[in-house]
Amino acid sequence: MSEKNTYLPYLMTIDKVIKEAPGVKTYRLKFQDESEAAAFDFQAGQFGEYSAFGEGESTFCIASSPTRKGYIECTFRDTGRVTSGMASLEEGSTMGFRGPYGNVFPLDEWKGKNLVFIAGGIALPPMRCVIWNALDLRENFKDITIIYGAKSVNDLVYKEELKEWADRPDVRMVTTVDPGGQTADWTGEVGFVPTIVETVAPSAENTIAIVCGPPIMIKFTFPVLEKLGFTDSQVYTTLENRMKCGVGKCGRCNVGKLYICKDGPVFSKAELNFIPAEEY
Amino acid sequence: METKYISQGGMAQWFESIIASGKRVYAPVNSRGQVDFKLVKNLSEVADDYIQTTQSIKASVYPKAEVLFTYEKDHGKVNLSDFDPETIPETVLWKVHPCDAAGFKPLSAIFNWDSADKLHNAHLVKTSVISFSCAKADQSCFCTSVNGSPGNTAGSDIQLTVLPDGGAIAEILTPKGEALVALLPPVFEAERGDKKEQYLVDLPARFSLEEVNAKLNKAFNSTVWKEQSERCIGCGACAFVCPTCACFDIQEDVHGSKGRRIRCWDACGFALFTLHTSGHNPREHQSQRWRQRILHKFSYMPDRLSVVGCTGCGRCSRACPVDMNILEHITSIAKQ
Amino acid sequence: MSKIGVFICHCGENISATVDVERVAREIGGMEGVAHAIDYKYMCSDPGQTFIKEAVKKYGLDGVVVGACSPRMHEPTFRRACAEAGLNPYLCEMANLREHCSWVHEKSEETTEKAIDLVKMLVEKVKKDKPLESIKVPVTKRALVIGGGIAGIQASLDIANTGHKVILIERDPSIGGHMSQLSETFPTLDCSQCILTPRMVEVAQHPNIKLYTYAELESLEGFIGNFKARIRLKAKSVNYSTCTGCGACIQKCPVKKIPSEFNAGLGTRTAIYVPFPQAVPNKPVIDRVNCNYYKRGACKICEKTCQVGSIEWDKEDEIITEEVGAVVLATGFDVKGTDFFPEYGYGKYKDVLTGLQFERLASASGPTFGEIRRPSDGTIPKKIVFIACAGSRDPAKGIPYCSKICCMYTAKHAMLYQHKVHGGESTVFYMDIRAGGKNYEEFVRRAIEEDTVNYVRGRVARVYEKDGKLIVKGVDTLLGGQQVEIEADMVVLATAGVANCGSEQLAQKLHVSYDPYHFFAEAHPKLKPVETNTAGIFLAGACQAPKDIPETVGMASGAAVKVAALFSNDELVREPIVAVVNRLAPPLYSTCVGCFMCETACPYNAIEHEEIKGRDGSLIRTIARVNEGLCQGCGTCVAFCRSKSIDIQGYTNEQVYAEVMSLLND
Amino acid sequence: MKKLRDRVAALLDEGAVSLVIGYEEGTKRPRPLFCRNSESSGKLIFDSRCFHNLAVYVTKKELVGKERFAVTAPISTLRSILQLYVENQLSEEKLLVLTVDLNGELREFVTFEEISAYVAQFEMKRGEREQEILSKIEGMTREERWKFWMGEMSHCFKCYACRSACPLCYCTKCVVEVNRPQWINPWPSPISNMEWHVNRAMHMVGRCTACGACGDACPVGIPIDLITRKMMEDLAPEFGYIPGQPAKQGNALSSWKLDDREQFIR
Amino acid sequence: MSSSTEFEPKIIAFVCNWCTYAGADLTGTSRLKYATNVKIVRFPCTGRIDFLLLLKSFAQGADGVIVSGCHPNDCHYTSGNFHARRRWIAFRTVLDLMGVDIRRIQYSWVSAAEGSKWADLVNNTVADIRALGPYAEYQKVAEYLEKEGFDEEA
Repeated sequence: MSEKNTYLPYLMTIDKVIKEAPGVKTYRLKFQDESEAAAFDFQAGQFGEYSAFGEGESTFCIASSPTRKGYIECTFRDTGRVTSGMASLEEGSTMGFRGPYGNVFPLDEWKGKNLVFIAGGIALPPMRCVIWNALDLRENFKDITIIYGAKSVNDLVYKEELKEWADRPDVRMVTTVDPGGQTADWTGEVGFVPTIVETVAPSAENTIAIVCGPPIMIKFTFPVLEKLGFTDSQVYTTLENRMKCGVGKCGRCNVGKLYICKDGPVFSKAELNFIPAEEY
Repeated sequence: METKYISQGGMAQWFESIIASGKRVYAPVNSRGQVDFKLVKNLSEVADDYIQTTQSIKASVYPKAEVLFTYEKDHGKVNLSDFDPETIPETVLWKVHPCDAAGFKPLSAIFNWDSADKLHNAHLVKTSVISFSCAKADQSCFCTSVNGSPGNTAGSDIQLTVLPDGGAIAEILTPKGEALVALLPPVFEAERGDKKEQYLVDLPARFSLEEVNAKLNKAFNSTVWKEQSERCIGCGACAFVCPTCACFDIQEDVHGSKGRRIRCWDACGFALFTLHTSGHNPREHQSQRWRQRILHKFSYMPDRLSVVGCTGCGRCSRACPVDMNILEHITSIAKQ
Repeated sequence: MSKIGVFICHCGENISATVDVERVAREIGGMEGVAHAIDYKYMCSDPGQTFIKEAVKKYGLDGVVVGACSPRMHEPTFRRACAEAGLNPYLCEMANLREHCSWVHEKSEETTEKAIDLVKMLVEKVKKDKPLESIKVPVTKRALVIGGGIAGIQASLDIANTGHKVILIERDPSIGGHMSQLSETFPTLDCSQCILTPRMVEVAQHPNIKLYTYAELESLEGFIGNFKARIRLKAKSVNYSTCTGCGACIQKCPVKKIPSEFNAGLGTRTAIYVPFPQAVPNKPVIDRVNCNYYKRGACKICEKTCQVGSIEWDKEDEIITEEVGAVVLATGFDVKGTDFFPEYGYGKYKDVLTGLQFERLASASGPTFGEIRRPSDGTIPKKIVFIACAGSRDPAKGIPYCSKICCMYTAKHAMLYQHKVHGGESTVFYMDIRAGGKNYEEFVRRAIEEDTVNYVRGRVARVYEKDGKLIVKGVDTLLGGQQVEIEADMVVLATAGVANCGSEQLAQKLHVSYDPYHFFAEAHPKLKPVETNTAGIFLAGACQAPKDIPETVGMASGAAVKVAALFSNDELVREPIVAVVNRLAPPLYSTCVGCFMCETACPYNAIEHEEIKGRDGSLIRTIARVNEGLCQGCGTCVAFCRSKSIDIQGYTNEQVYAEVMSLLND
Repeated sequence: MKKLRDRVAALLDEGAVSLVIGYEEGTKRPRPLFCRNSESSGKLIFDSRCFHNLAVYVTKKELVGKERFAVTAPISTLRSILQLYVENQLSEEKLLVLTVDLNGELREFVTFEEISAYVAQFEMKRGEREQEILSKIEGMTREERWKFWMGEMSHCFKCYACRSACPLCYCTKCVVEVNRPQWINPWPSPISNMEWHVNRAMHMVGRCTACGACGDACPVGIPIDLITRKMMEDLAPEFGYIPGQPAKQGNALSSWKLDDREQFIR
Repeated sequence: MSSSTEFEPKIIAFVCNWCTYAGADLTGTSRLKYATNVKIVRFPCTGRIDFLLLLKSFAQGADGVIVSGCHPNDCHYTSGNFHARRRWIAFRTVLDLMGVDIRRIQYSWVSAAEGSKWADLVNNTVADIRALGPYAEYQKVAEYLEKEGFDEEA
């Protein structure tokens, strides 16, 4: 029996703070212990439990790519006790991290395929990890399309990276904001994500679609993809449920028999068909 | 495994020697009109005439609140101190019912699913269970329906079956049991050929687990959950008295720069248990939460952990303020 | 909040003499979240403030704590400095190191440690501070003045003269109030109507004043700057736009024996009437209770008399709505009648009068044209007794307070009597003579010394009639309680001034509070005498407590200035220290469960009901909402809310909790 | 009983109500029953053993739905219903209240006033159990009370059965679930347990109708109902209200008197 | 327990901004001296003071508490102190029932003009709490966490 205490976090130093949008920040975290850093590994799609000491833990996916070694990043919105405690930290402060937990995007299986990333609002972070992962291994994939939308221009996260992706010749980048959310100098699309997906109309041929966003966006995007010819096994998403432990014990995150923390958070649409939608 | 006979007097001497060994001994004590496990020093403190303690022995291996680790903040740095298993004292649980002892298995299955739970396991190692088989039962008892029995030895280190002469059949089941016997070997006499079954309460099974499991596999969208849960008021009494319920919360206890992270009991029946920060709640209604409770114990756990999450102790039915009788409800599902 | 700047002030030596300020700055500098901590001789000085401003910019501070004097002293100073440096002013807090520490303790280790604790406490508070914006409320620059007595007249004129519109409503057919009933005024003895009438006319003619007589407030909704007043215009039965005020109808009206209100019952009037000759407007109304037509369905003599056809029999009460930004309450007072005094004959004796009735007798426009004559037989009284404190200062009568004006008007009455009735004998029974006021004491002395009014200190136990005389039995306490008995021809009671009838109902309509005697309550007995605790509603005159004319006029002008000040801005800017009911995304909306117990606890009626409706318009829930215009920020609701759904900005639960915890941890 | 069952059956058949909350025989004693059709009305019972305060269900929207419903209410339930009216949690159009009076007659109430008038006939008295424990507590010194309650509080494991059983604990987010700040630690410990119960008692001032549901629900047998009952007994005369017969607006803590006691204030 | 002469109680004062806070300011302006044990937390009104804060103070190690505001009828907000007074009556009742030592909560009215009353109040309260000693009875229980799982015998 291992002597490791599952609940004991790694100590991390906040190495970099990026203000993404009102109330949204990205922290780059580095391990304080070299040996822990060396032993640490994760894959795209996984999540962890982040500690703000004095406030508690909160669950976020790892927003950085596993191809970028030596640090992890998380993006969060200041909404509750823990995230507000996190938000008040500065570069150099200590945080805790437990993980990585959960399953992964099967990037290996996707080799040689086209990838379409569809994300909305604050759900870009889980996507960002796999996008960078795919871009860093660009030769493994064919066409890469990114469709990202937010309520307003102000709410778009990773603004620098959105620009970077848009500037890449090997990426088709589409950004959109909800009607009314545009500014005078906005050059992207205006419209809800599902509508834009329909307009962009990525081919389903040899393609994997990865969809992350608020439930309402997912609900309307799935039929669009179906119409475009995507089968259920070509569509992936990540689910979020409230979690405390992250390791299948605390009893919160299960959807039917499946535990999002262990069987997820990545699910193909085909897998979703077997779990009750009302529980996520 | 070895079976011995211990006389009434021998039992008393042995009990004294366990106390003298310095181990903490918890046993059912009758106080304030309730029988519950308490730290005892004398056999005379131990309750006699009762069916079941209000609470299970779960807390011995899964405390209501336990420090996972402590930390101290110091100018932006944080120093952690891990939980130390050595701080847990040797504990003997005396006069445990078989249905309680049987609860350790599902509990450990939950805690050690894939990753080992250091704290729970540390408690398990330090805890020895001396169970007493059941000569009595009440209408809430149904261990025989969930793979148990009044003489079930699962989870016990020693099981005693009390005989009419006040002595008992002693089944020494594990090395931990043997170590307890070793505290006073002479009182364990050769067995006298008493038939254990003869002294156990007769409790016919009320439903078949397989049948229930089969029904539940198709029952997620059934109306039964709404019907059964209408009177449920959403408290955590059932979960907290249950020997296998393991849902927990992780919380922070802060005093200035010092803090500790605490794991404490929680219950899937609470309305806000699964509430997202966004306000969305996947198990918004009591019926969904009742379904979770039943499916978790009788469907998900058997499927995923190969163990039933119920030992038939009947505590939840006794504790429920509005008579949510689990036996009645499960039986009705089985019969549907 | 975690780049906090801490600035410790020496306050010359006021703080540094007993507190080791350098140590405070040093230790606080080591606190988590503190980016910068310094001490300086005078933080409030220009260089001191510059330190703060520069640090805000240099370190990108997101919170500032100044350890200096009391925040009641310099909080605005430092908040302004922060604002100038680009930091939200509400992210600046002060630790009170002077009044609460250095000045009250000796120089010692403990004193410095306490100073450190106090600063720590505020650092923890600042960490939980949220940037706040001042609350801006639009202002409707039109005032409603309720009551057309001297208070209402003065307030209306003063407001109107600042260029703002005023709506003046008066319950009676004419403005003028009690002052128009008075004969002469103390201490100058100038004619009351002579000084009042021009003012009344000015009101009627002022372009900024809209006058509604015979009108009452029906309801008032809204809040400061934004009230909606519904006003009931009682049917006058006379069309004022055509009526010429010729008075012919009044001459012909057959119902002539109605006791005149204006003459305090001593004279009579007709059913169609103008209350007094100088009334404004000087046009009649029909008193429907007494009019033959309304009583029996026949008469209509006035209609026949009227040349211009102004009589409107079927006219009904009209309700109009006016939007106003402020309200001045000037509804005045009333006096107890003689019937309130069983010991003085229950009002049965015709020659026992109230002071107000005596005013009418003494008035040249009164029923006796200014001659003092007995109502019973018209004779001139040779002996007259004035009884001061009739009802006032008498807890047994439920009026423990002093009515304030009676001492003076009683002296005036006695003086007037002596002037008018040569050789007459006047006696005043009094408890104390309260003549505080410019030239007041001199006035009373004049009555006693020059006009030989007999002042007897003592109470009158009984007045009864015997052989056409009124026997007044009292004691003279200055003569050791000796019995005094006077056979008087007339007795005048200085009856207590009381709240006007209907004031309680009016207060409830306006949500202003009132005292146990139904006088309206001022917001603060010392510092806010003309404000009520409902923002935007002000008080003028005797509706707040009995008072004399100069005091009333002064208060009315004071209220007018408050209104003018309110109207001097297009928007009302208020400190954002108000309560807020939390709002969450659907499906939660709020943790408020809508029990509205807070509504019953709020002293300002600031809690409103907000209906949460679904897309289909169906009601989902009703929850509480705080009207920022009305909320004054006391926080009673916050402590009262069971689910902690209300919080108060500037003193949030998180802030005060953090403060308390910081004092106790480690 | 027959009258009640017939009336309920009729109400449901006519569609006058869509649900009747009542009692049926349970495994140990009567338990709540939800009649949604006339057939189930045959299970209805109503007698002195019917202890549960059914008012706890009338604020549960998912249960009672949008249509009119009825509840068979013993006196304790009636009192709670009155209080819920005062707190804007019920509307007279939606709720029909049935009870069986001392003469065995079926009574129906629609308005607050009707219930109020009926309830006024009943006195609120300590039962035997309450008398026994309270007089024991009243006889204790302060130190003994502290020891007694800390002993009791050490048994509390925060299952919140007390809260769930109380008809007046209808907040969707209870103060113990508020974590900014974390007023009361969510794990069971004697002090945080006491904080919870003191908090509950304070929230019940002027509201508690001493139905005893909280104490009855407590699985570990803490006499918590006596905290609020004792508060009610002590404070009602002082604050000038009649327990169980609320005024239509406000409560004891949302109002005050000029001459409230203040000898304790220095 | 240290002897009572050495014991320095920790006392927190919850005061309203308009009367007692200002009164304490006057104490300072008048240079009246008082004990350093009391630290003031400012509230807009006594009506704002949550009873839970008082309770939390004891759990976190306070030995005594002062709650002070405007005299009746002097409240800046008209009736906040009346609401507070009722709340305190109820709070004292439940605390006394629970066996909490209510002598450790000193309620007071101190107006903005009563600088010397504030000094006296602080000094008297400190003396009273010092005489009562540390609130160990409460603090001991407050430190207790359900470490062992089962209820220990009292």
